[in-house]
Amino acid sequence: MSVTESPAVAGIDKSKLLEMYERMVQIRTFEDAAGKHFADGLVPGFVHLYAGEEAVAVGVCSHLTDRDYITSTHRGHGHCIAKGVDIPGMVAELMGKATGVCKGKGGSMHIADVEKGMLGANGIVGGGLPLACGAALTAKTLGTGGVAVSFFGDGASNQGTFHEALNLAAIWKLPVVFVCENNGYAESTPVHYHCSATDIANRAAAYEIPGVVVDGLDLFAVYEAAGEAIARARRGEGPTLIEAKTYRYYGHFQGDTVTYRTEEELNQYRQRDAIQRVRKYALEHGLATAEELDAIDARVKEQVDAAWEAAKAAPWPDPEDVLEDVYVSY
Amino acid sequence: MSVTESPAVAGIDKSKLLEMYERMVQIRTFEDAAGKHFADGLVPGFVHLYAGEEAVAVGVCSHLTDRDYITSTHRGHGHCIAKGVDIPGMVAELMGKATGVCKGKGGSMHIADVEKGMLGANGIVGGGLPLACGAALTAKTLGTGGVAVSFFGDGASNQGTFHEALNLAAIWKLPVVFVCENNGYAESTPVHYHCSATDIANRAAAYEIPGVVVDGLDLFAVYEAAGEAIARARRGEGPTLIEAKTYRYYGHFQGDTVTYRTEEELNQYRQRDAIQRVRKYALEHGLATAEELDAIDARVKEQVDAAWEAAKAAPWPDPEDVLEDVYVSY
Amino acid sequence: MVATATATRQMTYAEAINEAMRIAMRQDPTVVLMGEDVAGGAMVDHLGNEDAWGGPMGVTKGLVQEFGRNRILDTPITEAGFIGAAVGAAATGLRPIAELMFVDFFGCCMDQIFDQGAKLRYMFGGKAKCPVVIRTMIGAGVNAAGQHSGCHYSVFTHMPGIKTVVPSTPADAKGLLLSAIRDDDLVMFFENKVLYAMKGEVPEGDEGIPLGKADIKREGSDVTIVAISRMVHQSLAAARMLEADGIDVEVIDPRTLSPLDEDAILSSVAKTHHLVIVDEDNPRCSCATDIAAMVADKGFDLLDAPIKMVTAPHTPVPFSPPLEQAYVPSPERIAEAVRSIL
Amino acid sequence: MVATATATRQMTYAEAINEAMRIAMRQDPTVVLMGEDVAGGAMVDHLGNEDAWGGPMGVTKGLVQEFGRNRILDTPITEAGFIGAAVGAAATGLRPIAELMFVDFFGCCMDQIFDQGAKLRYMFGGKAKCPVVIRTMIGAGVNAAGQHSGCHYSVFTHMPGIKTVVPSTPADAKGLLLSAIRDDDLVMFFENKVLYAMKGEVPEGDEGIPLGKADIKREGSDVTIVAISRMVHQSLAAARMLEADGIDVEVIDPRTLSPLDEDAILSSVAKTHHLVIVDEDNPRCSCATDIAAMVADKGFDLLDAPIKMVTAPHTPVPFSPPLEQAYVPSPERIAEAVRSIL
Ligand SMILES: Cc1ncc(C[n+]2csc(CCOP(=O)(O)OP(=O)(O)O)c2C)c(N)n1
Ligand SMILES: Cc1ncc(C[n+]2csc(CCOP(=O)(O)OP(=O)(O)O)c2C)c(N)n1
Ligand SMILES: [Mg+2]
Ligand SMILES: [Mg+2]
Repeated sequence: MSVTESPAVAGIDKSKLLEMYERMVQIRTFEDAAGKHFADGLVPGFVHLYAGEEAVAVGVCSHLTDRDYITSTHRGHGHCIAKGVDIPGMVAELMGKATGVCKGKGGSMHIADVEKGMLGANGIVGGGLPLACGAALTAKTLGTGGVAVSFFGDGASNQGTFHEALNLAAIWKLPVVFVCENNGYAESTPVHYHCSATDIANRAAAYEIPGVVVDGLDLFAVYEAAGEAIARARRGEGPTLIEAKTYRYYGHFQGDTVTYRTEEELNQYRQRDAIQRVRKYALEHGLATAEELDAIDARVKEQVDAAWEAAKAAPWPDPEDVLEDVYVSY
Repeated sequence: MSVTESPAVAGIDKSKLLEMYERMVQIRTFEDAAGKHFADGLVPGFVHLYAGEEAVAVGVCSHLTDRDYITSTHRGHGHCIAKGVDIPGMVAELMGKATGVCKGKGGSMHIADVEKGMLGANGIVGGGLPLACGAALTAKTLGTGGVAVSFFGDGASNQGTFHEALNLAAIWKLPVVFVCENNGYAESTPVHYHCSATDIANRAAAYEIPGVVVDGLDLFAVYEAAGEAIARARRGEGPTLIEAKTYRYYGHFQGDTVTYRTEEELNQYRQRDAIQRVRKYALEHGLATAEELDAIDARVKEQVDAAWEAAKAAPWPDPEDVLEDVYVSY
Repeated sequence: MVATATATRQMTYAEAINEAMRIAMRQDPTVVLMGEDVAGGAMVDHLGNEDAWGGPMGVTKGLVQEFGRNRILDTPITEAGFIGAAVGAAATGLRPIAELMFVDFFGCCMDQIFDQGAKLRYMFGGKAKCPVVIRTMIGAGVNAAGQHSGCHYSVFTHMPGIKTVVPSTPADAKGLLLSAIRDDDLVMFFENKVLYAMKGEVPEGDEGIPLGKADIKREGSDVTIVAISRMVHQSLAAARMLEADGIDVEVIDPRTLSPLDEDAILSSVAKTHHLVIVDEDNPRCSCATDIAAMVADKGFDLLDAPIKMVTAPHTPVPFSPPLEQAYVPSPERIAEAVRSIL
Repeated sequence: MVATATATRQMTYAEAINEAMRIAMRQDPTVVLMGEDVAGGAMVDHLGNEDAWGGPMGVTKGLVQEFGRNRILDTPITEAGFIGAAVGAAATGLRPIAELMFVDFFGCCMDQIFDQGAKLRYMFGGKAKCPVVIRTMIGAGVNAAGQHSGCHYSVFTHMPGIKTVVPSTPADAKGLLLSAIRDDDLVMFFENKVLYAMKGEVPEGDEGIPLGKADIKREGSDVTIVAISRMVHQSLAAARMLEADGIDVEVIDPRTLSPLDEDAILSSVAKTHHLVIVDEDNPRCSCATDIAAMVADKGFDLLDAPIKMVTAPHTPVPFSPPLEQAYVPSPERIAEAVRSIL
């Protein structure tokens, strides 16, 4: 579904649209700031930025509430924001401050907030898919009505856990949705080399579950496909595999020289920028004025800047805290 | 392809047919004897019998020579015999004698003979598939012209290694053939419960490689499908997934009470016994007389009985041998 | 440990484990059991829920009849998948018991155990928990050969975030499993397959045995033997042999390896001044070396002699009966080690 | 170890590793390298073979240009798949080097390492071999957090059939890797990511350093420190601090943990009568406890004081800089441990 053709999208009214727009802008702004502050030396460790892929996290998570769970990846900031994790707490976590959502113990690759249904970014490629089956099993067993969504990359689709989780979810009819974010690369390795499936969504057939390819740069397309899959899961009809074709603007991690792809390729994707498309759609359909949208951009910018200032001023964890939080009791 | 309709099968002349028949009878006779001697207490440990599935191992391995490799499973005796592993050495191995092919160190679940291209029965379900990719990589890298075949069960088709091996073989176009022996059960769990794919062969599509279902009780059907897949692999066109629908006559392991399936089901399969079908075919097509076939049966019986007698008389390993063979040097 | 006022009955180690699960599942509806064939055949039409396998060793037999298919979950052969699912379920409100059929299969699912389940609480800054029990079979002795006979609790004891439990008697199996299921952390529960048929007095009721408390299986004054799992029985046999020589052996069963009851071990060594550790696991970086090193640090001045370790050799487990017998520490080898330091 | 008559040049630890692979691959056409991004972008059209990544840390950079895509094999993210393939290839005639990017990922492929590769020779009665090298990154120090900072060589040292190598200098890295590649057994080669940029004199030529031979990194008479990988440098720093107090420290680098050069350690303790072990791995069932236990058994009479172990705590690796600093053994903590037993 391309933006200009797309008719009013079912279930998205003005306030929903602006809310989703704001989430996308939050992610972009958060990631641009993280990239900048990484370069400044404020963010230690490995950082993988999600800029460019915002439509996927937001299109999916806009269907979820706190009783629903997600699992995420090393490239997890976008999922966190889309699932409602506190932005100042995330920034502090990136810096390793005591005020971080994980008290500085996790960092970029392990941001989590179980209360919000966010089961963690994950440093293990493919690590999250079985966990999502478990969260879905809880929902099913306790009858909470919740669902679980597992985000993972094209690279992760070759891990054994992909296969095991999809089969398990299929035979147990678990309320889970698997969302493959195919951004064309696993580190420096292109998907056409590492993956034997032209469309990863086709792998759904191996489990006799629905598989759907969507344009991951089109918020509405993602929103619709995810809506259907999540509704199906809530109805007890089992899992769906969604492949969202998307792109990352930054390198694999901060510090990557990105020699493996061309500027032209990047620019082609920037032309189709997901946020700009939502903006254009909102304007064209009279759902918002440029002023309204600019005000959101400005508010988000302020929010993110303030989060950085607060995090800079926040205390470091006490070195002795290294020994805490391993066990509930020991 | 059903036996009575089947025309003369390409490439199978009388001597080939009798050779294959003999192999199948060897496997059946070996397994019946192993079951009996397990009950007698001569065989310690876990024993999983292959009786009923003979057409698969023989139909596939009849295309292979010593430069070709196979990987096998916990239910490995049939694969060993089909690949030419020494029967007296196998019997001695089952008993744990020093004269066993693995000097008594491996037992039923680890019979191997790398010289014969037999890379081992395997106690880990799904453990063999990556190994077969490696053997195929050797063949490809060194240009030996060899292929690798990996046998595994319906239960194994849900392991992550299945997925990883098939993807890897597909993208590297490895000369490997994956043969799924779908005997309807993984231990006590039926395939329709544990596996989300109605036909496991359909999973080939996820890797964009050919997937073929064959009647695993029909030697000629297996022989033909395997021949094509192996030829394709030798031509450098990459892997194939074959699913052979078959059945095991004994329980999962010796000692299994087999409550999870009915006598009727077993009897239905016995009606379609693979060896009897070959026998019938040979007689109907005038490729052998009953006397010739009976002579083979008798010769094999003698061979297996002699192997047991020899193994009973053979020495135990020296207890100090426990420390040997861990490393080449240490 | 002798149960105080509680009534007891004879039952096997396997039955005691079954009973502990039954009690825990009756008391807490969030406890579920999953694993390969844990019901077993329960999904076969002609059986319905009746007469299911209950696992290849029958340890979970009967549970599906009582608790139904929604709580006794047969899984495909997909260790990373279902152990990971158990971890994810534990983080979101269930208390799963997951059965890893043989510990030797840990290589198929270790990431979900040590990298996901065990680290989740720490990486999330203490704001999550993972109350999952992974039951698994260990031990040589039934000629199950190289991939079905290992111990390897050392690998899990090494890993932060995991608790490791190694019951040696039916009563310990029941009490420790009850505590493990009620515990809020990830617990690996190691069942020795050779002990399944062993009978012993098991208390009625639902009392747990606390994790982290060793048990003196035999009191003695000349030498301390710390023995793990089945090695408790090999050591008691050695103690009986040594009694004839006038050597009075104390046998300590740590019962849990992480946490380890260091005080119980050090107190015993303070009395006997001699230490032998008996461990069926491979010798390098093992629980034997762990306990030896702990005493060589914290109890050095208590020792009158070198610390001896009696373990399996640095080899995989061989199949053949005479080889496997040579592999497992025997009462004779244990007695010899004791004599060598007295 | 100082190379004797051989010419040397300054190069980094990463360059030394790269050079060892280059030499081995030139000499032996059966040596291949596989792993995620080991070429890296080499299959991208616009690059051809040029300017490929050579892994996220650039350690394998340039190899694809020299050896081509058939010997430098990028893999999908499929650790069980490609490590298993390396094992299968090793059993059938190649000498693969497989790169497991971070050791923390071992949980994704451990079955293929310990249950297939490491046991194959034994289970097959000595009639097979598995000459594979698995190179992997270890170590905290770059805030890579809980799933990218572990050491865990203890887990592999525990396992029969595996050799474990832990070079601490560029020269050792080169010499030990050459020997590892030529070795007929399964070798795990642990590269400390903090050391990649470290420079040192590295001999020209293709001479290997034998596996199983420790190196005395500093001679001394008062106390023996056995230190592993990066901890050699922390210990040398501690030794310099202690020198000011008149304490003369000997630093032994075992260089390989399996096999372990027990004689070198015992000889040193025979001289100093005091032992401290420094290990960045988690403390339980670790190489630290392994070495301590070995000495508490075989060298008990040589000791004048308790054996001290300075290790990481029993926790996952924390992300935040002050926490990670508290996690890794520091020269101060090492010096304190030495003082505590003198
Ligand atoms: C099990 C495992 N293997 C390898 C890595 C190293 N690694 C981190 S991200 C990455 C690429 C992931 O690619 P993809 O799944 O497509 O996600 P993307 O980075 O494109 O979002 C790799 C190889 C890892 N973290 N975990
Ligand atoms: C990794 C692993 N998980 C579980 C087992 C226990 N086990 C042995 S055989 C078996 C069933 C295998 O079923 P299938 O693959 O269909 O082979 P079949 O026995 O039917 O030939 C199981 C669960 C094992 N050996 N390895
Ligand atoms: Mg990607
Ligand atoms: Mg089967």
